[in-house]
Amino acid sequence: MLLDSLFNGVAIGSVLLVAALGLAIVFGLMGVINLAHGELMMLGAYTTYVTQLIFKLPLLKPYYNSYVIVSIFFAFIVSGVVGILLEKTVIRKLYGSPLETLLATWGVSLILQQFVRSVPLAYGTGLVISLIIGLFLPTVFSPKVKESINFKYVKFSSWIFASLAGVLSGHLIASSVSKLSRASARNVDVTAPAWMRGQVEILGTAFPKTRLMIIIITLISVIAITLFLNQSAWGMRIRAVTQNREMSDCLGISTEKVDVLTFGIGSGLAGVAGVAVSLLGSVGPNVGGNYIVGCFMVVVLGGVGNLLGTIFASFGIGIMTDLIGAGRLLSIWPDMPLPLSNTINFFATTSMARVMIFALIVIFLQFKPTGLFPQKGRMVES
Amino acid sequence: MNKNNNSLLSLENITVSFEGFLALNDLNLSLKKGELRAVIGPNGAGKTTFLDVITGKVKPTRGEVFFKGKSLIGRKEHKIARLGVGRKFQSPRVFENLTVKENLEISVSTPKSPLNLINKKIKNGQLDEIEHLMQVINLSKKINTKAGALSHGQKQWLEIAMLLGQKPDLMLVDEPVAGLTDEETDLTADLLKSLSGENTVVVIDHDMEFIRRLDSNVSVLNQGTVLCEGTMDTIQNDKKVIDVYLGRPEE
Amino acid sequence: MEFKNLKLSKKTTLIIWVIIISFIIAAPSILPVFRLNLLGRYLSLAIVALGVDLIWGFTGLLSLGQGIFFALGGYCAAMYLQITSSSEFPNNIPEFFGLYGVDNLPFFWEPFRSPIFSLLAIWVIPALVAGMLGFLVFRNRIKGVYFSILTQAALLVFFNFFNGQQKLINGTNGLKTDVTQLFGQMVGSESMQRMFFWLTALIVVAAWFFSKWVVKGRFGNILIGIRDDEPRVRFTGYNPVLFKTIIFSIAGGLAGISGALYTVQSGIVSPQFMTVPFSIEMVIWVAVGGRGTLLGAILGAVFINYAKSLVSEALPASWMFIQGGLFILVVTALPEGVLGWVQGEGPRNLLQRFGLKRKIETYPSLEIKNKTEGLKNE
Amino acid sequence: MKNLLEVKSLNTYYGESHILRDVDLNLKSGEMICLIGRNGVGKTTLLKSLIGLLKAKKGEINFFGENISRKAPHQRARKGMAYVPQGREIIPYLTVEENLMLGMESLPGGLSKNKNIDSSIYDLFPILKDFLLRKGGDLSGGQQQQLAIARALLGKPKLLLLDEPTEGIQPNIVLDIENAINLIIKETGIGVLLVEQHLHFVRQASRYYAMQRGGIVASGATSELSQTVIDKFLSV
Repeated sequence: MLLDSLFNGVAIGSVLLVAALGLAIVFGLMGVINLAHGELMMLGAYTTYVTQLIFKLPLLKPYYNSYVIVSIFFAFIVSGVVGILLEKTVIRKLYGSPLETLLATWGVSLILQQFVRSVPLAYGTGLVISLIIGLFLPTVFSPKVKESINFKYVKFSSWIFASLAGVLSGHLIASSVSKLSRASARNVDVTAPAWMRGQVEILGTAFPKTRLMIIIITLISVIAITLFLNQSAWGMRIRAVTQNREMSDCLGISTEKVDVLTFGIGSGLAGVAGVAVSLLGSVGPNVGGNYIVGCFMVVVLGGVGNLLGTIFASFGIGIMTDLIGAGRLLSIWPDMPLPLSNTINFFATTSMARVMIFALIVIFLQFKPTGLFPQKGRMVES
Repeated sequence: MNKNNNSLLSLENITVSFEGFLALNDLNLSLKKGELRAVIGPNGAGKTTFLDVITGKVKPTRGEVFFKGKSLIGRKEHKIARLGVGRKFQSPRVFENLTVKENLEISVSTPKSPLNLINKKIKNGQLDEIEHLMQVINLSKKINTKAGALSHGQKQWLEIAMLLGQKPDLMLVDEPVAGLTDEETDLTADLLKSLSGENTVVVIDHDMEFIRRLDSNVSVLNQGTVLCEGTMDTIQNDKKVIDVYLGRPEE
Repeated sequence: MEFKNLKLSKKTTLIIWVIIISFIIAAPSILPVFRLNLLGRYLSLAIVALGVDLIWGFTGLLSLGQGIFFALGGYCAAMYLQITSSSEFPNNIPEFFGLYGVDNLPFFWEPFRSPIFSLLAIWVIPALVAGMLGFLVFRNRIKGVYFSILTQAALLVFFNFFNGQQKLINGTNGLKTDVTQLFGQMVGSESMQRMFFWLTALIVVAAWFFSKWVVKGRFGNILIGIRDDEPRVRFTGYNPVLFKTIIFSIAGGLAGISGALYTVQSGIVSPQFMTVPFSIEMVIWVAVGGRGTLLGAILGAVFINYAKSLVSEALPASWMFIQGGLFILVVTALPEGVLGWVQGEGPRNLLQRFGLKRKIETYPSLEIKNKTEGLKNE
Repeated sequence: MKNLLEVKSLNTYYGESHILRDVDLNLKSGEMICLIGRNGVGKTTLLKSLIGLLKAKKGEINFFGENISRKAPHQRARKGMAYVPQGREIIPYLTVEENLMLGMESLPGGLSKNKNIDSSIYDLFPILKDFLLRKGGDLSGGQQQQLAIARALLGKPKLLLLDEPTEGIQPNIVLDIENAINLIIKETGIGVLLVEQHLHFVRQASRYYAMQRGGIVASGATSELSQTVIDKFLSV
């Protein structure tokens, strides 16, 4: 019983965590709230769908079972690249004005939503492919080439190549997978491969495998991001820039590159969250919107700039949602006084649980306005 | 309690620690009514933190601040301001989107409740006060100019006028001559000097020429504590001060 | 936040008003009923936009939750209409209660039998809710994006709450008003709608005068002071929490009135009024019109909504693209909105503006201090 | 011998305040020069303009004969400028080791290709070796100063900008730092631009520039630094 509740809470919490992780990293490290985060998740979810269909092609059919794993990588790259584009075109101009960033990213989220409605997924995929090539091709050249005056021609021609590749691949996908060749505003469904369906029994309780899979995805994401930030050279650069932007610049770190990378990783994590979300229900243009406010609550409750805060807040909210929303308190304590049990019954739906949790968060903020784990010392200076 | 009764302001054993770093370390300082006091010290000596503690922006880890016999610890910034502590910031902080007159209106208006401000016209006496202040700072012609369009020196003076308009018993002035020309610096020194006597003024600055011109008692802060106090001449010959500013005497 | 505060010159204001008023007077005779009704709705949205301008344009508080107060006003109006028109239904209570087996009017709806109470409730209740929410948030010096996302979370919470409560407020279905009666006439009737159009136009003008009065004198200057340099206001002896709470409450009240007028003209109030996109749109009306100008809020609300309905009819799919693009364009290229642009040196600097030049921060260290202060206080 | 650094009529504003007024200055490799002047005359602003944290409004900064006044700080760092700011600016939540590694970011290939800290740095500052795994922010002021200098040196700079390296530091560490810097100049022949108040240290520079109100008002060999000059520009 208790285990059941705990599992459910952890399952809800891990969806929240994987969804909020990217948002919290970008907010914590760069001070930017990205309202298009939900739509980056949506892109991740659609990537899963597209990957699934492509793996149904005869050539890839034998590997169909592994498509979920592959789509995690794809989703990370797709959302990450769109995020990088977003940083380079919009966000960069608005550092230091967080409210303006909020509004601009909302505009981006509208465009992305309408994009998946009006553009056939095959050509959308093609566009993303050309973005990936266009952004990354120029970076493979040696520094010598980069510094030469003619580099802009190199850039230009790689974009031409990228667009060609995009159009071709879009056309290829459209002609081989008919479901992707037409635009549609309708929701689509991702079906889990056979090995992920059904339940596992642990300690006498049955747990759905998809939920377990999501917990694993979350766990891997958290571990990967922690390792990246703490062990890699770029992780060190990111941490340095966050803690002392000016000095990092003076030490030779290109803060511009760090910003792009940080935003790209945060966005990529949104894509991974999208894979998780696609396993839970149908995928539509609005799928991200359903999760984004939950993410905000996590960020507000967890405090800025601390992964631990995000983790605690996610699981805290997850467990609370389950306790309140499923009316579990009543089954744990059956003989509680009537007025109390009436109140609990009143809040015993998922949406009413949100109401209750919001009230609790507002009360909590009266005592700790900076969240569970406030960042100590120097704030993010961007 | 070791409270000096004829002092307007006294700081007793103030310690401020930011995550283990001691910004102020057992600082003691007291001011008589009507006194002009200059505070100097090397960078990082804790001068601005010292003002932050008095105005309620920073809560000290230890120690007491008494102003007119009342403790200031734990009071909100606006309450301390209403008690009669006015502050001028390091770089001039005037409301750039408001005109000179509107800036001054904000400072002279009392009572400072929303209801009073939205309901009532400004009192005639307060208008006269504004008129007077604009003459003092020589901005009568710019009455309807946005403060953002003033020159740096004019902004510094507008902020000093705003400070005066609050009619504080204690004026805390942080680097009033930063970025001013020599001439403006001298005028500012004279202005501040003329204010003391009636007002109690604390001036923080780096510019020694300026401090000398103030011709007042000087407190030297170093590493969060008062190193020495006295007239400019005493200070200049104090061995500890020379050490701080010049390093150890040459072997 | 850095932006210039513009005061529209008397002449510009007058010209714009003459255009607006002559258009309003002419509208009933030139527009077909359907369009007139739309125009009436958009005019009512101008009132909530005025509130957004007060809190965002003047005070720097970006609320993404004005839909809460808008909907509350709408619910108050709709419930009054339903109760007064419920004589033919069982138990003399609105019809929908019967569907969920509710026999008695829930106690909190009881006062809505009184027209005077209802008329007051339309703006007092949203104002109170806004005031309470605002006070709890401002008291802890929560501001900037934190404030914005908290208001957005609050919006979603209210949405969930209203969506889930069938027995009390008819949940997802909302409350209809077009089949109710007022003064013996159907609210949805043409003559009644014409009347509401005039009423809305009148209230828009009144709300503008009221907002103008609020921001005109010293009170308004303090709001601008809070927006530009809140600590400085505090050190001058003012308590920003009070000012912010009051202005947020005023904006809530305006939103309530706006919601009520919108409801009677659209014929229904439902939790849809509390969706996230709608509340953010309110902000963009103001941004496009020109924040801190009041008139810009009115123009922005009316024109964008009109454009929206025209574009949506012609090319249904493209409105989202246009709107999204508008958000990005206004924020990056026209931070002072259309009115600000016209009033300022916009037309001359057209090209330069599209070069997206960044303003130089005047006192970087000071601005960073301000920005971080909200998060760092203890 | 050609100048390593050549500054021509540099003007810098901070907001609207005109801080640096027509500053001219030059420095050769293997030379240590010292900027003197009271607090607030613009010495730190000058160093910040040289490394690029503040953009100069007018004037030229020539480094190896190339005008770098439009380059970003990280580009200047990669060209061989290292900056030890006032207040040290250690990255507080990074370990001492990580802080040191960041110093190598300005080498060709950056952090990714340079992972091993040159152990000769511990000969200069032995104390660092004991604290490698501590957080930079937990060190004392003097230790942080040594860390900041060590970090700057690991990038093998051609020019070292030092802003008040002895400020607020106990005397024995001041001596260590002085010795270390003298040794570096002798061994590697780099140029050092020093901002300093402590006379003892000032005297070890070959030349001085005195600043007042944002401009250079006097310069010459430190051996000729007379008591009148000191009184005029330095003492209380």
